[in-house]
Amino acid sequence: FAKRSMLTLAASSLLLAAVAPTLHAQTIGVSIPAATHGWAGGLNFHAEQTKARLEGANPGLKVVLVTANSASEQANDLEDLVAIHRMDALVILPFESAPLTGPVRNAKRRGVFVTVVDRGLSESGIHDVYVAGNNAEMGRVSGEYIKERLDGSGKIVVLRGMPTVIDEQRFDGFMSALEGSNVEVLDDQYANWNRDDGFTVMQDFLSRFSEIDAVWAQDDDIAIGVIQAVRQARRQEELFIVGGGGMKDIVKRVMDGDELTPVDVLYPPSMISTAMELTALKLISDTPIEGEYILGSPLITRENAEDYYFPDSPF
Amino acid sequence: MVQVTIDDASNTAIAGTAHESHGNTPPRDSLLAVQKLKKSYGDIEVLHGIDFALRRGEVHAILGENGAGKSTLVKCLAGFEARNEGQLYVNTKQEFSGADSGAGSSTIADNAVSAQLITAKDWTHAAAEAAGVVLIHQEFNLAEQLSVAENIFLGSELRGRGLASLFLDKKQMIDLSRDYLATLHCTIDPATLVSSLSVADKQMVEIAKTLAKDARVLILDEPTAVLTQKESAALFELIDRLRGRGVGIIFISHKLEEIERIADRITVIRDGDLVGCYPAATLSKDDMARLMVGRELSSLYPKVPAPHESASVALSVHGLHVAGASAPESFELRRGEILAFSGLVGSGRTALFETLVGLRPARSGSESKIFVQGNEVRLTQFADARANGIAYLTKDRKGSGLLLNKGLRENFSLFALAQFAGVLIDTRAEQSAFDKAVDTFDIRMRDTGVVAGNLSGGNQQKLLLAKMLETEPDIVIVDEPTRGIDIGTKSQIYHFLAELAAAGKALVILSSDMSEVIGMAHRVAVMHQGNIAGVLSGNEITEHEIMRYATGLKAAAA
Amino acid sequence: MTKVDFKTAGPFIALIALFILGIFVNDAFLSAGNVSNILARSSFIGIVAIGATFVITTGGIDLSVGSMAAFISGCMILLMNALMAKIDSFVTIIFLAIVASAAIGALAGMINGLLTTKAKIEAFIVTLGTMGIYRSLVTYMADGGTLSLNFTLGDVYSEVYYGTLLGLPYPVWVFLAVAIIGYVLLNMTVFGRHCFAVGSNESVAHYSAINVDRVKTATYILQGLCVSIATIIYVPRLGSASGQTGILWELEAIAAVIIGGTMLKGGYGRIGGTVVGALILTLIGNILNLTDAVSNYLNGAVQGVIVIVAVYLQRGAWRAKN
Amino acid sequence: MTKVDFKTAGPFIALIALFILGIFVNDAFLSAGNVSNILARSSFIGIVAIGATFVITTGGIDLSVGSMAAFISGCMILLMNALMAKIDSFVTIIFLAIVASAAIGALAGMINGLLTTKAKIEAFIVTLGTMGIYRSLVTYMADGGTLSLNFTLGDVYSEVYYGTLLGLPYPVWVFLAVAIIGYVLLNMTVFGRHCFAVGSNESVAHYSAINVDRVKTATYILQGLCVSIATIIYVPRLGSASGQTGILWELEAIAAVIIGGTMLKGGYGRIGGTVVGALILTLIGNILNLTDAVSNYLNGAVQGVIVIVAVYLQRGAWRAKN
Ligand SMILES: Nc1ncnc2c1ncn2[C@@H]1O[C@H](COP(=O)(O)OP(=O)(O)OP(=O)(O)O)[C@@H](O)[C@H]1O
Ligand SMILES: Nc1ncnc2c1ncn2[C@@H]1O[C@H](COP(=O)(O)OP(=O)(O)OP(=O)(O)O)[C@@H](O)[C@H]1O
Ligand SMILES: [Mg+2]
Ligand SMILES: [Mg+2]
Repeated sequence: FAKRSMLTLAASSLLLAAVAPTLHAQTIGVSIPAATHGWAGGLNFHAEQTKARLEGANPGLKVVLVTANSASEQANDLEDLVAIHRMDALVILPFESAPLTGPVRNAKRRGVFVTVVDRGLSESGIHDVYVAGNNAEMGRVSGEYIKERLDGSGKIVVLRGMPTVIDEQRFDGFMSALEGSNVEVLDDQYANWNRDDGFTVMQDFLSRFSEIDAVWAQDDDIAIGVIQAVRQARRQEELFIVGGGGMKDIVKRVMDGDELTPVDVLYPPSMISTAMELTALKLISDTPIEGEYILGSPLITRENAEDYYFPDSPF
Repeated sequence: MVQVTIDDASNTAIAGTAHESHGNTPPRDSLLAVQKLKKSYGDIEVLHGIDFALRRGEVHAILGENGAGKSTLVKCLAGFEARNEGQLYVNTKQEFSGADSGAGSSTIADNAVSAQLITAKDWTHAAAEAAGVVLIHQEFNLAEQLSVAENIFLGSELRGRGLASLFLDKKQMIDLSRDYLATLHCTIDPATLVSSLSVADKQMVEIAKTLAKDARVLILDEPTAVLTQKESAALFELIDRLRGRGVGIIFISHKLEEIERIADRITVIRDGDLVGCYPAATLSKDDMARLMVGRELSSLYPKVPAPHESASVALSVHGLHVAGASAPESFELRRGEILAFSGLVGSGRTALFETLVGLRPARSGSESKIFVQGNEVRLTQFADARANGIAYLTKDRKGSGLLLNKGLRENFSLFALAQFAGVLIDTRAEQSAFDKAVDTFDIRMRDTGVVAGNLSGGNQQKLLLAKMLETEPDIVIVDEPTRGIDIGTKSQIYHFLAELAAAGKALVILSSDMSEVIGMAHRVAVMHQGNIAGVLSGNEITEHEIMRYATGLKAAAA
Repeated sequence: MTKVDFKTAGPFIALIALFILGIFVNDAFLSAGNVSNILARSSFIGIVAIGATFVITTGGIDLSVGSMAAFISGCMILLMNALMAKIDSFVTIIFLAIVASAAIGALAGMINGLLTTKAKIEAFIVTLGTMGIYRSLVTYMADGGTLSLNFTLGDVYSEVYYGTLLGLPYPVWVFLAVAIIGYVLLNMTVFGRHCFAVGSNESVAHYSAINVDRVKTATYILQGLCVSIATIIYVPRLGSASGQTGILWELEAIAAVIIGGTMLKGGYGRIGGTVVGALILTLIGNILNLTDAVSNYLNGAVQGVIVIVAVYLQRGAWRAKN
Repeated sequence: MTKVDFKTAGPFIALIALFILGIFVNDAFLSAGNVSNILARSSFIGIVAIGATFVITTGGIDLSVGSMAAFISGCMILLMNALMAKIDSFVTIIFLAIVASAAIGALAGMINGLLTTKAKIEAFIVTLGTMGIYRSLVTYMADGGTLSLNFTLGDVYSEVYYGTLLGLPYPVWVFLAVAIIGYVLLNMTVFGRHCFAVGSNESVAHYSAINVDRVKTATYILQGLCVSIATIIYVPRLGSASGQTGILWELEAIAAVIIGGTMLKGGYGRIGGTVVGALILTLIGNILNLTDAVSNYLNGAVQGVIVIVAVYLQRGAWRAKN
């Protein structure tokens, strides 16, 4: 984690100090999923902020931000970034890995510098920079916390996202952490990274299981719904909830020492800023920054919560 | 050879079924015949055992009151409805191939029925059509969004030859359609969409459709109800020609003079029972009416005394400019007066009054003054007309008059609904008003639970009348009010309208039925090409005078 | 007589079959908590679907209800948060928000209605368009994130969702009230008759002195009001709104209406059936959550099959009548 | 004469207006690359929408096309990956996959058709159900993740999307071919005529000895085939399938059809219009990418407004005719 923060710092300071006039305008295309749920909303927010900051500091730099509602729409966006905006570099957080591998490769073949964020492409060697969130790690950290907190035995329920690779990776990571313990997963259901579905699914879990020791909600939006359902059933005393992402509302609860949500697991949407800054750095200063930057998923506890609390962010 | 198919129950029934009365046994030259035909809808039996036979080359009229079961009978004959009981024989193929078969091995052959007996299940409309039996429905059976030519060939489209057989031969279909229409002296363009045709033209398309089918048996269910005399004449010309070629024609009409003119034999049914089958020559119009109604009729047109000179003006129209008409129109109507509007089809009667009552926008920019009972009113919506005591009865009962898939009571009260409603609809008041109207207008149905579309055509018309008159309007405008209504009921309706006039209401009758116009009206306005060509009154009201104005031979003295 | 009963009973039979399935699948199904959850949950879709019954009966369609709900939620939350600074009484604030919600709902419905009737654009396109518009607006209002209701206010308001009367949650009572009003309006008033007439044949309606455009517009306004009512009980549940709020409600609402026996082509509508339809849809989801007999991946498939079978059973019964 | 032109020209006018807007917004809009991108992209929705034109003309609706596309993609990928072990020739493998795709598409369409016509369940419910079913199945097949086409094979197959003929990408040619065949079928054959008749008035069609059920089922099969064709050119583009593939295609396809002038209530269908409708929808997305004048959050709103305005212009022109 140290490597990551330092790099961000270095990048930012460099850019803010960038005075060297660029000879020709450079364009960075940023392609991300549309703000269709909390985390993606945070992603969009950080992307917008970083775009403003980068463009403000570097008059020769143009950042084109496009958002997509599906993989094929994102493939369209890539085509447009190449054909219309003639981008020099691409920062992409793929909607899904596999379907965007081909389209990103096509962009790459046209000489575009490629930074991939969060979801790695299914083919190696395409990206120049990979700023990786680590979904498996996120699941593992969550699982380990629950296992420890329950002293290795107990009954839990799991609320998952949508049936996608990200969800699979998180879930597998989580389950591997529980392996060998006596923690029993009573059932898992999809809650579509959505508050309402989190609420509904949790209501049904609560009707169905008279004994639940912990809930893994995987995502803070889902966690919000779960909290309400648990409160409604007045079963706050018997269980705790682990969400994921680092939504400000949840981090605040952790900070305030809420027993229901003792911790959160970070999966920062601000990773897009890191990626954009690295890419800008590459374009402007030609610093050699190829490689992979793996972000960790630290546990947010009451002690360190303040470091992760950003009240102005929409997420 | 004779092919015999016998349905379950019929074996014994057939032996010795020779129905001697009125010579109705299926004889050797029968194209199509039924014996003891029964038909029920749900639990309600509508036909109680009808015998009927159609000979080759005859025009066989079916006569009966509204709801007697005429349409039901012909639908069974043409395979559109499956009969519940009875035998049906067809013989079209042999007839036309000229082969008159002799004895077969079955008892049926011994009965000298050289026809094929077909089970109810097998007699689908497709089978019937394949056997050359073609029915023109009383209600239109056209796809509105398709063109005339497309409708004429619907289901039997022509295709090209060779490779082109994959594709429609549109040109030929259009050409042939034009020919068929020409046979009927009808000049509509085959490429027109049916939805934009007048009802009369739609009927002509229906008739043209049969020409494309090369019918051996042609069944016409009230084809002339929506036609003018001229168009009817063209139809009769066609019928004569087909009869000459050996085609058997079943003809249903409530216009007795037409039956007198065209029929060879007449079968009369009353309430689903056979009254008898008679050679047309032996019956006068009065006989016909008596046979179908079952009693003596009073005079058809009641005498309505003309309103007194001093009767106040109920409706006064100044400068009403109909969209599409060349000049604005003005006229007056007094209380107690019956004013008829006559003219050829498309002469603009409907357009004039629909514009007046707010159903259609007037020509943009035109200003009109309308006075109802002396007060100036603005009728921008039909609801304004209703509020001012005006009712208008549409001539298109199926398209604009009734909700065919809704119940009778709901249909009846739709126009006058506010009368039955405070906050909520008082269904009891609604029901009793409906019961009363059923009585007044003699609406006949076997089952009050049916939807309006299942009423017989004439009874639909009566229901529509009841619906529009429920508001007790002071000014009643009726467009083709007796279309498809039997002679007995017609007389009832005329008496009813006469009573309204006698009670001081003002009446406008838009009608293509000349005798109705002459019989009922105090004054007749004749329209020609969108405007009133002349107004006749008293002794001037003759068919000759009306036609001279209608055809433009005579114009209003300017 | 029995035949008529069959027709009306169609959706009920499907509902009862599902109910039995639920009992069979898990004992907890019949627990008071679960039953009350199901009822409270179905109230959102149910209330929206009652509005949709009017629109569909009149021959229209409204695809914008889900995003309209999101938009109204967003507006309510922004308004309430803003009023917190100015007004002390929470009840007053909530009351004002409810009034605003109804006004926005009616207005949004009116826009749909006028675009359909006056601009003569097909309802499908109009409401597909406004669906995108409202969803975008709420995303914009929330800066891509989530709008959250002020915490203290939320605690007070949450009573509207979580409170109970005679053992039943308030949303259920609201649902019941809307259903009864909807039933009366559709079946016992002049307006309801006019809806049937317009949906059945516009030209006949026109020739019966019915103002067709006005009736149609009114159904969209009603739909907007229903969405607003649903929103008023939705907001206190989680106290937040985002671009995700109310997603796919339009399909669920239309499905509830059709499952209930209303015809998509218009002219035939049944409020009672719609209520049952909404319950059926909620039940399916609930039952799937109560069992792990079905792979999670196949939830959607099971849902699809049940909906088709439920409607088949019902229409089958219905056909037996004719 | 001019009036008739107006009617037909409606969608074209909207298209041209958008085109001019595009040029105005960004010079690069007219570049060969961009134009060919737009054409290739619109081919998916366009091909699906041509099938939908038949279904809608006949008075039906198919909501399952998007998830059917996902399902067919999934099947194709699984099949091709499996065949890799057995067959050497890539071309043979691809050919077999295409045949399988067409078969599955036709079968899926037939199921929709038979459930609609034989089981007499409303098309909206049937296809809402199968929509859930196919989407679930593909999720299940992918174990919740993504099915990816074998890499080497994908490279060969990708030629089908990225290759060009006479400067135009193959998908454009396929689109053109499907459009022409669709046009001929709908306007010049007995089958097309019967589609119009059934959509216009089922009972009239029935009494004209048209087998209504067969015509309807055939349109769903055609729709299935169109989805299959779209899939055949979609798979090489993205080389994968998941539960998210083809999401919302149904709405886009129906929107393209209606924008093109076909009536949702049936009886009136126009293939040419549908093609233009698909182009309009793609253009809107493209133009939004040309500029950052509009906040990304508001993309949906702009899309909604443009669709409504486009149809208004078109229907307005159409109304001027009467
Ligand atoms: N589909 C149906 N369901 C129930 N009853 C029906 C149906 N069709 C017709 N009827 C009833 O059958 C009876 C006979 O109707 P039919 O249409 O044969 O009369 P009609 O002699 O043709 O009368 P009109 O002269 O008025 O056309 C009527 O009472 C009618 O209400
Ligand atoms: N919807 C329409 N669009 C264009 N022209 C119309 C329309 N309806 C009627 N017309 C024209 O207006 C004129 C008057 O038609 P209208 O139906 O009023 O005639 P009519 O005398 O009432 O005919 P009928 O004898 O059939 O009742 C006709 O020339 C007709 O072609
Ligand atoms: Mg009749
Ligand atoms: Mg007239």
